[in-house]
Amino acid sequence: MDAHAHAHEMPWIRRYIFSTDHKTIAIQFLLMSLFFLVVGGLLAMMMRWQLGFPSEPMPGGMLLPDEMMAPTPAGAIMLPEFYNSLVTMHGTIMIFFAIMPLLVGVFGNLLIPLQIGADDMAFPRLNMASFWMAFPAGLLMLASFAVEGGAAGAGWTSYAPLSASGEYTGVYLGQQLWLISLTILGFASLAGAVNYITTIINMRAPGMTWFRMPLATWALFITAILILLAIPILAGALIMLLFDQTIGTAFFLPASDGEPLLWQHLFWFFGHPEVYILILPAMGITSDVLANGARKPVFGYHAMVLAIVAIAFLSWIVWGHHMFQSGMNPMLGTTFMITTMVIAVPSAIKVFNWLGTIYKGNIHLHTPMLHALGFVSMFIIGGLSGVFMASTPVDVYIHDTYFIVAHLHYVLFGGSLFAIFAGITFWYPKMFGRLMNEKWGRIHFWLTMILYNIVFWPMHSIGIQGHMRRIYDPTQYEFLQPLQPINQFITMAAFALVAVQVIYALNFIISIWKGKKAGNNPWKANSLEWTVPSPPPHGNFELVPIVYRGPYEYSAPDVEEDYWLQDAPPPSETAAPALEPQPVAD
Amino acid sequence: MRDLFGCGRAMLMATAAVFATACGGGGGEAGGGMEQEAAGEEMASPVDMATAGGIHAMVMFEGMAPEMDAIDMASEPNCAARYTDTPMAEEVVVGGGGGLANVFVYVREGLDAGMSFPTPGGAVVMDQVGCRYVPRVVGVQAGQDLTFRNSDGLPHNINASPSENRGFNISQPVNMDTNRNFPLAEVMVPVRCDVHGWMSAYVGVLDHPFHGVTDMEGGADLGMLPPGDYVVEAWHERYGTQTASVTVTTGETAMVSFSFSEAMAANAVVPMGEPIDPHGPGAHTLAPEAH
Amino acid sequence: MAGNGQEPRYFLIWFILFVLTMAEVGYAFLALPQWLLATGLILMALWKALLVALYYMHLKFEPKRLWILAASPLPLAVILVIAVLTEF
Amino acid sequence: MSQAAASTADRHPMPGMMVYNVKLGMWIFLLSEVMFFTALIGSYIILRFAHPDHFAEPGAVLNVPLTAFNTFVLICSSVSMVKAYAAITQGDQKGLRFWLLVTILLGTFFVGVQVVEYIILAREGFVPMAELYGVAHEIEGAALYGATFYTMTGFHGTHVTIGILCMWFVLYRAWQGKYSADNYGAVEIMGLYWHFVDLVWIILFTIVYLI
Amino acid sequence: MSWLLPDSYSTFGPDVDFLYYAILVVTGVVFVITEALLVYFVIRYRRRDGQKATYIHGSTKAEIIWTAVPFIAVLGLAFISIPSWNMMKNPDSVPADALDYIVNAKQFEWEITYAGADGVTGTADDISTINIMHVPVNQAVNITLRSEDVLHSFFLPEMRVKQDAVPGMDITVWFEATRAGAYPIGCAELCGNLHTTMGGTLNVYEAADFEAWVASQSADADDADDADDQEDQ
Repeated sequence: MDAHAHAHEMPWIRRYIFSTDHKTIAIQFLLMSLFFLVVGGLLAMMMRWQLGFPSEPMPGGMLLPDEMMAPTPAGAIMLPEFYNSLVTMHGTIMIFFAIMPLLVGVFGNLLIPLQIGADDMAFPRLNMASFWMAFPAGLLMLASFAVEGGAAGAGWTSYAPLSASGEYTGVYLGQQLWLISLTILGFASLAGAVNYITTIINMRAPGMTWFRMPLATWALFITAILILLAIPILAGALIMLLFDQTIGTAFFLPASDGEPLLWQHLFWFFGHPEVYILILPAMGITSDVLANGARKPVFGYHAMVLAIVAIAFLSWIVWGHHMFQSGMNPMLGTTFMITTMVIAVPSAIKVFNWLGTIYKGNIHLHTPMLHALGFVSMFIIGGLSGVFMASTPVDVYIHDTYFIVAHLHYVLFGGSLFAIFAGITFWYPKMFGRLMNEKWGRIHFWLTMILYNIVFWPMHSIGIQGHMRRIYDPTQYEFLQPLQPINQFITMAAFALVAVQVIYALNFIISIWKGKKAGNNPWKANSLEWTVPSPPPHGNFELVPIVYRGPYEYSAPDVEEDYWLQDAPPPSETAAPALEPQPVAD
Repeated sequence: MRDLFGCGRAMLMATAAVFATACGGGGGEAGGGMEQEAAGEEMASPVDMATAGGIHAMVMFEGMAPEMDAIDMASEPNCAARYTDTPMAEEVVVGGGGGLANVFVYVREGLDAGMSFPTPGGAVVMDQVGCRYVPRVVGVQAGQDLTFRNSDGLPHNINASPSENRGFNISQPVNMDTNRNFPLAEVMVPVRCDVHGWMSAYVGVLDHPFHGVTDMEGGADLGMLPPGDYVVEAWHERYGTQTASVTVTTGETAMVSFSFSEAMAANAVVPMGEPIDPHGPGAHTLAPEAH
Repeated sequence: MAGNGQEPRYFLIWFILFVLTMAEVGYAFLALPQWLLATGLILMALWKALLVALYYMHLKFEPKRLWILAASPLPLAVILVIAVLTEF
Repeated sequence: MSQAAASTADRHPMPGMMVYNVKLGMWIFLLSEVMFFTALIGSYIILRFAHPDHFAEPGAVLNVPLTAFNTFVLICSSVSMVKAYAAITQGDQKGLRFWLLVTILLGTFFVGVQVVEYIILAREGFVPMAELYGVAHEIEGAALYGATFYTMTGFHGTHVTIGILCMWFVLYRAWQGKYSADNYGAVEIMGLYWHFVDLVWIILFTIVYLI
Repeated sequence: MSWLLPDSYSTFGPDVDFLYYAILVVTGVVFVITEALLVYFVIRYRRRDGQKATYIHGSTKAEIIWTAVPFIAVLGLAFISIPSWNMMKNPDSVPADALDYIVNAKQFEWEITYAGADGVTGTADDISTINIMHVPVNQAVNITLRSEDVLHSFFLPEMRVKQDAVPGMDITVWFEATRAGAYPIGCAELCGNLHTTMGGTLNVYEAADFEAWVASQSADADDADDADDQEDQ
């Protein structure tokens, strides 16, 4: 344990900037992704302004250069090129630089070693390299706003040939920077995935069998496998598109017999595992927090694990449902419809098991529990609205309309982001040693919950009435003009929603110094991270813990408190002998 | 000043330090334009007015002017509303006296290689009125500002596809001006609007100011040149190009005339985007008469 | 793991690989229908790949679990290629 | 194992994959490499099915005898790599250094032949955008055939080059005597990477050159 | 904030709307039950000090039920969708008597060519218009959808038709309008800066009006030189 001994003499720069401690790297990922969450949110606000008040001067518009805002006497009006860049960059930054690092980067790094009883990741230096590749990728993505021609403007899916040749959008360098930035982020994610999988397989504490791992770690393990196998496909496709852009190859350029559909197949073959990468860790975090809040074991632990594994397997054979109307072979459409309908089943199982968890519980409505319940209720809506798209004839009508935008925001904002709020608030003491303020946490939750629904629920309605996606100025279409009041209503609600997030930001920042001091186990939870001081020292565990039971032994009859730490030895010899850590794990 | 301020405003964007280098590249175009203007003020035109002579071109059209199709503006109602009678295509415009309009006439060879001409400060305006480019053909000097003005208030996009210069594909959703300039000489950069297929215009970019576009009577003035032999070329979007040689003597306006006819349309070679270098080899030897 | 039986096996495998490569090159230029050529060549290639994986990468002497892990991306590759091939 | 006496010494982590971390990490990394080459080779197969006429008969454009010999060289380098591994498992430092050097030389030779082949092909005009590189004529359809060929074999060549650089590093550590009969992890994962790159080439050689 | 579909005026309409409402009912019921249970459980089992939650690990019977029921429900929805998908998208389900059109999408406009009475494109009687499509009512229309540059998506909301136009591919789209009137055409796939201006109008005429339109078009076509029309497609 030499790493543990000499941690204190390490120079400041090695301890905080180029640290190889998984907890410090988690905090680095947290700060980076929260910054990008704010940037993504601001981009969304500019989009909402343009959709709510098309071709009217945007307040603060003159701050932006002329390539983005047309200087007219009345004020600065947004140009369509800039709107397309906003659409693309809002999607890309939120998915790749906010939600993914928050779920996989932060909770992966923070929870995996602590929850399986390891002193650190299997390859600490590789873990540090993972952050120090992701951060420059983010800077590169932001810098693409400032290059000539503006940022990439072909959607976060960057369909060819619009993205394959600059003549169609006037964006040359911006698109190439987008491609290079995502490729570098791909290397960062791969480095992380290799680390997570090796750590979970090989470094579990004695007694921590596969079915005694918390569901958060299970979800992160399966997510790491999805990342490991999906991201290289994206890297390959991005590199081919970059070659089309620069050295004149014709993978996706129909002019010289390339195949635009090949890009869509490659992108979505990565794309669908990607959207499950964005939701599985959120499901894992929610299971942990719900069990803790309800003081009751997770209902059907084995079923939950099997559901996560089923989602992982099925996520590889459903990608066609993004391409029903793309000119793909209709016979394939039928196959993908059936597989897509089947993949709805594991999600349903998880929802029912969450309900089972809080059934007959002793529900403590602390802030993480509120956010977790928010996740479950919003994920129900998001999951159910997905069934509409699975049925191909209905998808003919609602594909590429705001119904799809509503669905994806219900699962990403209502789903992942609520779980991220729950996760940050729940493990905040473990990261910073202090608790976030409960009162302000609740105020923020209820305001966000209400405003969030006011913003995204009407999107189902304008989507059903035919409002297409990524439209710069809906009033150009006569049949969309009656929907303009709803667009304005959504814009104003969206501004309020973002304003409310300031409460969480302040609560987050102030609590670092002013928050109530947290002991080892403020939430009275069972998993191993709550058996070490907050924040845990370098090397986490003084003594390698021995695990005797599962993570969800809440309200167990043989112990009087309503929680039972995983490494607490059984009450007496006479009790059932502790599970010997069998040499061959089952 | 505005471009510098524009670049400063961009600094306020929430991008990181990398932005500074990228901004250098981004502002290049604006920065480039600025230096040239500064240079322009000091250097007066190198042509010695005392000994200069003018060139006036006359372009006539023989035979019946071809019948132009009507433009179907049904898909853009608020443009169609501006016309009382149905708008006609403007590919071939023949004046009352048989003069051919919209012909771009310029000095192709014969200028002294050493002379370099300052970029005029003023901007040439190409307006979009009633879903049409006014003027349809225009000449600018390399580096000179070309202002695209959207006076229709409805979305137009300007898709310039030169081969020598870098093309651009900008849109103008509302009444606004956008400035662009072409750093390299190129005769006839085609410009079109993708939203309205019938809109097209041509921009001639030269290193010198001796160019003009014929009016309804077919006349165009090429400005004052030092005396000497020159080759003048006339370019029309449907009938291709013709060259003629002319001698400029001090104090007089030399006349040069061209004539186009419908027969030429069949095998006309219309250079669009080909590079033309007025300081061609053997500046003072006359190029063979090419009709 | 490093039993003394290793020595001859490496050179034996090397020889088989050499023979297979020569066979492949020869087979490729026979006048057979395209699909027969392709399947034959792919089978030989997979055989060589298996040999390298089992003996040189010592997969043969690793726990069976590593076999499953090593083979896990192959079905995904097959699914992607076959699904997209039905387009043409 | 009574609970009380369980001191740190005998608290071993769960058996897991029963393969030490570095090797498991390398195997997992190789899985992602398999998926990367799936994307490239998959696109090649799909594009070839979509436009068979763009792709030439075996041997028509690409030089098969040269690359067959090249394949043989890479297989030899695989053998020398595994000999190096066998040597160090018996603690034979000299044998390790010798076979590592042989592998490096064979690998460099392979990349050299590959580069020479590229130069010949480029000069023949088999380049995606001939006018970009000022080459006289372009073999019809090189935008597609050339694109897939250069992307796949180019990335394979890059992987071989990275492998050679890492092997120099491993050789340097071997000179310092870092490795022994019970500490040869680095050599083993170097071997795994090298055999994987050889395995990819075996498939590439068949699919690109012989079909 | 209504969830009701706008009216549909094509033969696809009833099938798509029926499926939509079927799924709306199924998901609506599941939505109401699950959210109600969630709220009820949170209130009913709220925190009571000194009392522990019931210690249940799960019940396989419940798991089997809520695996089988959703599985059957979603598979049912899948199988009732197959026939109409086949009718809409399968090229050989296009009726034989359909009129032939070519819709050529390009950046920021639709060039629509009606193949004329002889049903063969490229002949003298073709009529091509920009952004406006003229179609007879109660008559199947067989569109060959093309694109010149990037992906576009031919979207007729009232006809329940949406199909991406892929450059390099000719995709068959067909529909049969059941009510005369003017309906919007939209572009549903991001196709560049002015994707927002790619709207158009679909005019569905009664049979007589359609003949009158064709006649009027061929009258204009005579004086303008036909060469233009040919070279337009």
